[in-house]
Amino acid sequence: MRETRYVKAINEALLEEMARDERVFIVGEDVGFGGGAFSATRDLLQRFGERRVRDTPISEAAIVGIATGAAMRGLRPVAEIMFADFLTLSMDQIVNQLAKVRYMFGGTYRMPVVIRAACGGGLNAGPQHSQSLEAWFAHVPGLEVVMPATPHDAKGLLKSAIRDDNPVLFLEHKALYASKGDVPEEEYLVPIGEADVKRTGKDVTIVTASRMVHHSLEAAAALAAEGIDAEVIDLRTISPLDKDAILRSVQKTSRLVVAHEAVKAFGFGAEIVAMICEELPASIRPRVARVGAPFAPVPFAQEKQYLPSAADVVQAVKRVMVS
Amino acid sequence: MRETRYVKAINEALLEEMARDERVFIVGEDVGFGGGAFSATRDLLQRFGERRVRDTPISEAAIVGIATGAAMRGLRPVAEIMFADFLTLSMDQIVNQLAKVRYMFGGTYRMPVVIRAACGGGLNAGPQHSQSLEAWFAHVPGLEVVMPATPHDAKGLLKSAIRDDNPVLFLEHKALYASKGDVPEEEYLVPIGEADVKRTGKDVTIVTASRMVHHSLEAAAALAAEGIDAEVIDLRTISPLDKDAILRSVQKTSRLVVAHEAVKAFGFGAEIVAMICEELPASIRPRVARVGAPFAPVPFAQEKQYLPSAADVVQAVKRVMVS
Amino acid sequence: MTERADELLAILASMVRVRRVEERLSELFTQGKIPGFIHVSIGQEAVPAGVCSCLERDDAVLTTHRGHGHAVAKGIDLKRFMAEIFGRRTGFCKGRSGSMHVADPTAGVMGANGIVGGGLPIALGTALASQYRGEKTVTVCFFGDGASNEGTFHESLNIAALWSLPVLFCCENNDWAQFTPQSRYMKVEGVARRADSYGMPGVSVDGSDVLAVRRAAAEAVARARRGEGPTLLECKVRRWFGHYVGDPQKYRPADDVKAAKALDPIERLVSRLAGSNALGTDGMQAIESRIQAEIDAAVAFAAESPPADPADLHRDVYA
Amino acid sequence: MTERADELLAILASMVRVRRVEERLSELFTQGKIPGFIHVSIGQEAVPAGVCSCLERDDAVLTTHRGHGHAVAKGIDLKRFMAEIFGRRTGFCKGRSGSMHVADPTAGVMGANGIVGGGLPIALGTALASQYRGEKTVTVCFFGDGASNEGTFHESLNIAALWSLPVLFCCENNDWAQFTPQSRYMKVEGVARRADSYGMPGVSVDGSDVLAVRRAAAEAVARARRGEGPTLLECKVRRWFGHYVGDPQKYRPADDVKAAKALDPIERLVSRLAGSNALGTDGMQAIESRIQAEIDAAVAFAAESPPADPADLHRDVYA
Ligand SMILES: Cc1ncc(C[n+]2csc(CCOP(=O)(O)OP(=O)(O)O)c2C)c(N)n1
Ligand SMILES: Cc1ncc(C[n+]2csc(CCOP(=O)(O)OP(=O)(O)O)c2C)c(N)n1
Ligand SMILES: [Mg+2]
Ligand SMILES: [Mg+2]
Repeated sequence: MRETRYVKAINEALLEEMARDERVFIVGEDVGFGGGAFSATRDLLQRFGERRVRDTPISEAAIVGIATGAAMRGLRPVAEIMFADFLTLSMDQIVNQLAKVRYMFGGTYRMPVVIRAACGGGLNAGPQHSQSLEAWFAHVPGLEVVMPATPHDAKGLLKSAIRDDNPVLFLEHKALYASKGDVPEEEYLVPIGEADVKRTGKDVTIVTASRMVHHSLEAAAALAAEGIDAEVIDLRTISPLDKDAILRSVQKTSRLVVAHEAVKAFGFGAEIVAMICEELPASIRPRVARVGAPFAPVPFAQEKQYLPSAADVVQAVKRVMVS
Repeated sequence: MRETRYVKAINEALLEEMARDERVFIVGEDVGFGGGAFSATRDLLQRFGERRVRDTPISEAAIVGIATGAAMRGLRPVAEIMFADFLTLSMDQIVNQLAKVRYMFGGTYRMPVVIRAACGGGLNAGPQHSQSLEAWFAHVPGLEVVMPATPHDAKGLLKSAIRDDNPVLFLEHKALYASKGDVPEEEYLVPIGEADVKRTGKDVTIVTASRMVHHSLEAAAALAAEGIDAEVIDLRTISPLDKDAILRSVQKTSRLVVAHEAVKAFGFGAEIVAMICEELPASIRPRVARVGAPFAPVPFAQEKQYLPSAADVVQAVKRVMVS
Repeated sequence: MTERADELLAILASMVRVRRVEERLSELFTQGKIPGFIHVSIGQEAVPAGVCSCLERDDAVLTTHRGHGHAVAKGIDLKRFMAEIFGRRTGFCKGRSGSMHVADPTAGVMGANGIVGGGLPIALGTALASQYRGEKTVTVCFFGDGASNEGTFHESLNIAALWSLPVLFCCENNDWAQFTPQSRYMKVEGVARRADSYGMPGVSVDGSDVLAVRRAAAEAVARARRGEGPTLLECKVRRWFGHYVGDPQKYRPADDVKAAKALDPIERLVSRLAGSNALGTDGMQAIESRIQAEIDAAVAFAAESPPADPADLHRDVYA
Repeated sequence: MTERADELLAILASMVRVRRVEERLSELFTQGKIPGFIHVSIGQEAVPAGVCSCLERDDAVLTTHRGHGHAVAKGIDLKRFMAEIFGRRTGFCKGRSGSMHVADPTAGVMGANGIVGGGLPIALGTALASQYRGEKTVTVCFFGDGASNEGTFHESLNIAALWSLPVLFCCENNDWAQFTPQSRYMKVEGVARRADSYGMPGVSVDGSDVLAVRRAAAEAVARARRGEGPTLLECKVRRWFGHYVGDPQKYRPADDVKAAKALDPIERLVSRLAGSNALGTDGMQAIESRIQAEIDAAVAFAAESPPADPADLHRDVYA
């Protein structure tokens, strides 16, 4: 184990998978010569050359199209869309093309495409550079959606995503790039679709992902001081959802808080609440609460007050603890 | 009252509002010379001329940009994106620009923009011409999302949308264009944000919208024969949600089924279930079920089996009736 | 470049095959045997026939909503092609997709597209794969004049030129986009001149002269195989019928239709061959009856195939 | 077109104002007084100053992430401009948006944009509004060379030409897009030649010669006001500093920076004026001190303004 930054863990995953499989290549804006806007692709051009690390013009639709076509012909592209907000410029290529190719064309194609993008707030980047849009993509059959919270998970999940034969939207939280955590020296994978219990507890289940995992753990620590024992489940993958992990925990605690950074309304928290309502036996009727951003764009200077915090999680837990 | 087709009701709303307000104009593909892909804009070019009915090249991003900029300078554009599936090509302009202009630029602008698009399946149009994507847009602060089910509501809501000072995504169901219903001779408006109880009942609440309203009413009729008295709430507007109407009904019936044509996972049904779980008093723990499409693209030949039906609604109601 | 007699006959047969397939599809659609909607390219056959006559089986073709001709000329199996359009489980897409999404990767028919301009960025990827592996295969991306106004056209041609990708961008300029005449969506005459924005050669040919199409395509394909990069080839064609089968074309002046039908690429090649004895005495007869039989067999296969399997609607969402 | 002395001084002052504002912003950012990140256009001042010298207050300007200069040259109120960048409630956007989204519609500064190419389609709409109402106002849309590779560039110029919209598309070609040199994202030399794809005049000028910019812009604006349609004006400029303030530019050769700084639009105009006595004896001094005072006042206003109001984060989502 060594302390490694989240962005470095991503860089290692890319480097290892490119070294391992000649079909893997990188395509995006500023990924080569510039080493990546957040330097996630640093030194890869020097290591693997122009053929496998490809700078593009500012053309987000084309970047995804390149990945889609290359996968249809047997390559394993890793595309970078610099900010998740810019995925809006690739939506047709992602949703109508990439996600549907296998289904639409009779199941003959395998589509091992990874699209990496930096999501979330925390850097005062303003309304067009701070969004969390994962719920959109989880609503699209054919896509997998991954949101790692730690360097360990970022590396292990990205390696799995690159080896996966389906399109994976890999959302990296820009406020976590500089965060540090233990990463094994030896090679490892983290499976897509498996949630991780980041803290075990018996009183309440907090289901979360990405940066909110850290706020949730902070909240759990504060709650422990008050004698409330919270379990924190890091989904890691938003689609496919690890329903069993959620159901198991909620059956134990019969209290659920879902916390995400995205706007609360129509966010992934809604799906999790609805899912447990449908799938739990009638006998269990858990108290539930959601934590998410207010119904407004991400503001520049008021970002701190806007973004969901540990305090918001604590409050939500207290709401579900009463009675 | 007279029997009028859904598409004709839309055409009348456009004609009346253009006659009423000189700032209203239409922009989109095939809207003028061709009279509209679904003939919703028929004869408007002849009536109002090239200045106010503007055919564009096939450029969906530009169509929305035109509407946005024109609204920033005081006009009231009605843009048409032929199929809702093609909104994917306008996502940046809708989500990062149009929806955020007022907020981002200090609240000085009013943005009276309507974007009309044909959504849904039923015409065997295949995976790229049949999607229901309303949940995406309901997750975007700054947008209103409207989905009329009847000619009456289509006309009244479209007129309200054109007079509204906010961006409205107006989703017309393509399988309803030919449907008929009563439309008053005299002018009327249907307010945005108000659900409509299309059938009153005491045993179970069915919350739905667009084409599923008709399937739900059919289901309610079948259930009545079995002595189950279902209330059918037509949301009409997905964002902002008419929470009171939903809560009022569920408090009465304590059973909820949400039915939509979109893929069930991460659809608007999830938000409604989560909302009532959070907002109902702890004493009321309704049984809930969702009806939505399976987690797959909309298939061509298997469309009938894919699309949620009255039978699916009946089954869901029976699930929540037990115990 | 001069074609041998057998080549000329193959090209003629290819055009006739496309024509008869789409005539039959129109008939079947009108009879209600085909669900959804279909778009035919009757009158534009010289483009698929001419271009595909320069391609190998493992070259890639991306096509559009008006893509039957490209698939057929590229050599797709007519039976499973027809079955897909009928929505049968024996179709290439298991009946899940229909006319706008026919694909057979084994024949290099990568996939038709219902999104105008949607195939252009994907063509960059299939072409990049050839370059990446040092293969000589090329990609042909067919699209319409209307599609040349989508943002994807610009992004794709720019990158193809920048990376010298082995792509032929083949624009079928038929003067119409759905119900709208070209003068209402483009100020410039033609699409070929747009190539200059990217430092790419742009060529415009008479798209109802199949040999002109073939020669221009052959040169572009050769350039691409030599690693010298993409070409934008504009073929000026005319749409004989409506946007979709059943389109009453109220918006279209009758003489525009008349002018379109005056240009018949098949007749043009036939009269050209008349001089030589390439066609022989009953050459055309032979071609027609052979193709008639192929199509009859394909329609019979489709009609007798079981309907799409409901279970298939849940399959292949993920690998 | 020859400028009167007062016009020349105004243009010089405009460039100096842009320069000093951005120097101060860089300083303040480095001191940690400004949240988020900012992009400065130092070295490119001739473009905002030259172009905006041809505009009236009610003309519309759409700008970019590198947009301070355009806003300042168009006549935005410096105090509320500075307050927005500081994230104060007195800012034009109530502190909700920051450097990349400054807007003051009353000064015709319609809004800066954080999406590369995002302003181009919007410019069609503001220009259409002028045409629709028969007003003589024009729209100027500023964007970079990198943005000219986005699909929106293509869709927007095509429609502007087709509809003869009163727009000036002003491309600041500074040879870089973020960390990447132009040779890696465009095969063609320059952006102006792309105008031909749309049947639009394309003009390229030395963007560090403010009078050359002004004259080209004046002509384009006059055309637009006469209803003769849009122009693509490319201004070749150089980026003196990094992509954002604090960018170490490891990727950039030192001599490229040196070459950039050798071209100083302000010095060029000053030496040009030296001959005439337009500047008078202490003319430059006077300009500098007046601007110094304006900026000091703006910074003081911003610094003394209360922080953004948390309640404002919930306001103005809807009208
Ligand atoms: C992105 C998108 N916009 C609009 C449509 C609707 N549509 C289908 S075909 C068509 C016209 C296409 O014109 P062109 O590219 O010239 O091809 P043609 O039909 O003439 O062969 C339109 C507007 C679509 N399918 N996709
Ligand atoms: C759609 C989009 N893609 C990428 C970015 C990230 N980005 C910000 S500025 C920039 C470079 C823009 O280059 P250019 O248009 O030449 O403007 P310049 O910065 O040189 O003034 C990039 C890639 C963005 N903001 N928006
Ligand atoms: Mg056409
Ligand atoms: Mg630049």
